[in-house]
Amino acid sequence: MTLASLELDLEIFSGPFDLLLTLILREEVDLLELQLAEVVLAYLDHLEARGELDLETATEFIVLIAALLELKSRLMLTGDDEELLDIEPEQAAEELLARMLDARRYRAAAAHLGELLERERGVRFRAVPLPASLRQTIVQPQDGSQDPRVLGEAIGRLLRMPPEISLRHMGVPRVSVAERLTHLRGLLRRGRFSFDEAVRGADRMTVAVTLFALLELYKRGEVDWEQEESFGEIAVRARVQELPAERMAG
Amino acid sequence: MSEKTDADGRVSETMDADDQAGETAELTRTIEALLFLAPDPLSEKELAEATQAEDAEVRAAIERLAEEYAPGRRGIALRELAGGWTLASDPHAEDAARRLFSRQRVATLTPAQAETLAIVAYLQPISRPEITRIRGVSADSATATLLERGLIEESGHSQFGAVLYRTGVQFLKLFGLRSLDDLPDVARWDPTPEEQAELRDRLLRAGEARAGGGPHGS
Amino acid sequence: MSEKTDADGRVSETMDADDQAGETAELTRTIEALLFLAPDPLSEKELAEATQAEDAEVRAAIERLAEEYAPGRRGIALRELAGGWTLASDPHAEDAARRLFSRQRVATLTPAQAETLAIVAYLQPISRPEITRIRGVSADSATATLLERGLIEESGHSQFGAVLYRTGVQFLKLFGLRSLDDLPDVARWDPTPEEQAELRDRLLRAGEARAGGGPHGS
Repeated sequence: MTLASLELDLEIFSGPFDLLLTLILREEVDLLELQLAEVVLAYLDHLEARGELDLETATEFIVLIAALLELKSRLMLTGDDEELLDIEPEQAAEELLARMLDARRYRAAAAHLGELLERERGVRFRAVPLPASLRQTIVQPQDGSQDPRVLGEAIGRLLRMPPEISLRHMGVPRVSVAERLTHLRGLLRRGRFSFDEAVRGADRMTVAVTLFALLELYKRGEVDWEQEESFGEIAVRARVQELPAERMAG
Repeated sequence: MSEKTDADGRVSETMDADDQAGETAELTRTIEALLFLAPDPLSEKELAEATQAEDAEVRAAIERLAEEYAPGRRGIALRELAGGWTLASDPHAEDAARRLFSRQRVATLTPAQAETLAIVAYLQPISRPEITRIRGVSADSATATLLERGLIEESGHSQFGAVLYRTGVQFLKLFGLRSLDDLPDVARWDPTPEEQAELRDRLLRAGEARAGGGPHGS
Repeated sequence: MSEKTDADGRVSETMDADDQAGETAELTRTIEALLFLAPDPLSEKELAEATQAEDAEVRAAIERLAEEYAPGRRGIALRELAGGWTLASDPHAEDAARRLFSRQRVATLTPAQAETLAIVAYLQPISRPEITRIRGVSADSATATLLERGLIEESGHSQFGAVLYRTGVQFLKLFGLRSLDDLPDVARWDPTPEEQAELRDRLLRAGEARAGGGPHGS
């Protein structure tokens, strides 16, 4: 099966995954209203039901869901937050705090408006047109009194694009699990290597997919790894097939 | 109404009279509010139904209201008209009302109207849904006003059945143009003149990007 | 004002006082009529222009009107709203009004609409994408409903071309506000500095855990 035909039954959408993507890109489904966790759960259910993992599909899914998550978070952030993903935890915490306070402030203000409206309940205003004798007479302006430049200016204003959200770094998966498997097996021929070596200079996506490939090798019984301390180096070595598997915590 | 057993009975009588007066006052206020709000005269029957009072009570309340609104006392008059009762402004305020409301006003274009008119002028014929997509917000009331003033007019239907608009006879006159060819070149105000796509496509794209903040052309 | 020459002058003084009282009564009636006719609140300046009276005279007349319309006396109330004066029905007539007009005065706001309205009220002028960012979810349908109900209105464009929104007279009228200054400072709903510090700490710890928990222990 391909990822495209993954059937989804979500709160705001029901149908195949590729249709959902199309609708999101055509803005007919609002990404902000879509619970991405629901999509991930649907995919996990699907994996469960099939009992096997198609690596190509898995890679595609990870990339797409990551892209949707990033797009969604960008939609919710201000336009000049391009660098947000790379900011320090302190900055991120400040930023998040500011946003939480904002949201909380206006939720409270909304409750206050509700109270005001309740206080005014039953107050009606008169909405009766003026007697004919008093109605305002509107006079057409003189011929040629309007400047055509007003029209050109309006079009110029309407042509202006909002600041663009760059998606260049997303989209087509540049790295696949299969490719990373080959890479790891190549390194394994040396007997052992460290994970840091395997992902040196790689971007986040490649690191994630490489980890995924490593897990797959572990599942197939081809590798073992050890890590002396938390956040320390992960040493990967080929598993000696004859011996019983040694379980190592990651 | 409360019945109080009393030695001579006078107290309870007084109470009743007070209660009655209080109720009439209450009903009078309610009827005053209804007459204030209603655009047309209200019959005594309508008032009785709305207030769930007896016809006689309604009549008593209206009599009381008529005293409060006795001619010359207030700026609002109570009138019996078309089988019902209505409130109207007193004619003595006519001059002030005319100064306030009837000033002749030269119709100028609001920003929303100017924008809608510009879209029709440059892209005609164009449907209202397209205008809305370009503006990012509804153009219904602007379109209605422009139609009414003869600045735009209907021009057939699109293949999807939407009414199309083009500029109308008043348009060229108002802007002092001999023909549509005299419209100024948009390039002067174009923020990205290097773009090659058609004006319509570019406007639609920009409008959609502005409206939703959704994903757009990377 | 008529000047009467008199032996001791007292008569003409009395006449003047009477004249003055008569004039205030007259002006009060005129202003009452104008408030009755006007669809929206009228400022004291507008009233002074329409009646060709001095500001102080207008204020005196409004004070007199306020006495006549003292709460509980009538079915109509005099209200200071949206930078001016207006007449409104007394809420006690609401049940009868609902029976008569069978239409609710104003439907209540959904939480999304109330939140969107609060953001516009405090941050105006503000664009829809900005509202969406603050709420964290789309505000499109809430904005459309608020526009349709006249609670918010368009107010030009942002530098990126997005339509900006602000609240209008209708908002102040329906929420019983004299001006936007009647809204309390938003900071009043902020958590205490201690609570904020606590929140910041928790966020920071969560952020560090996430950054430190990467696949290769970076």
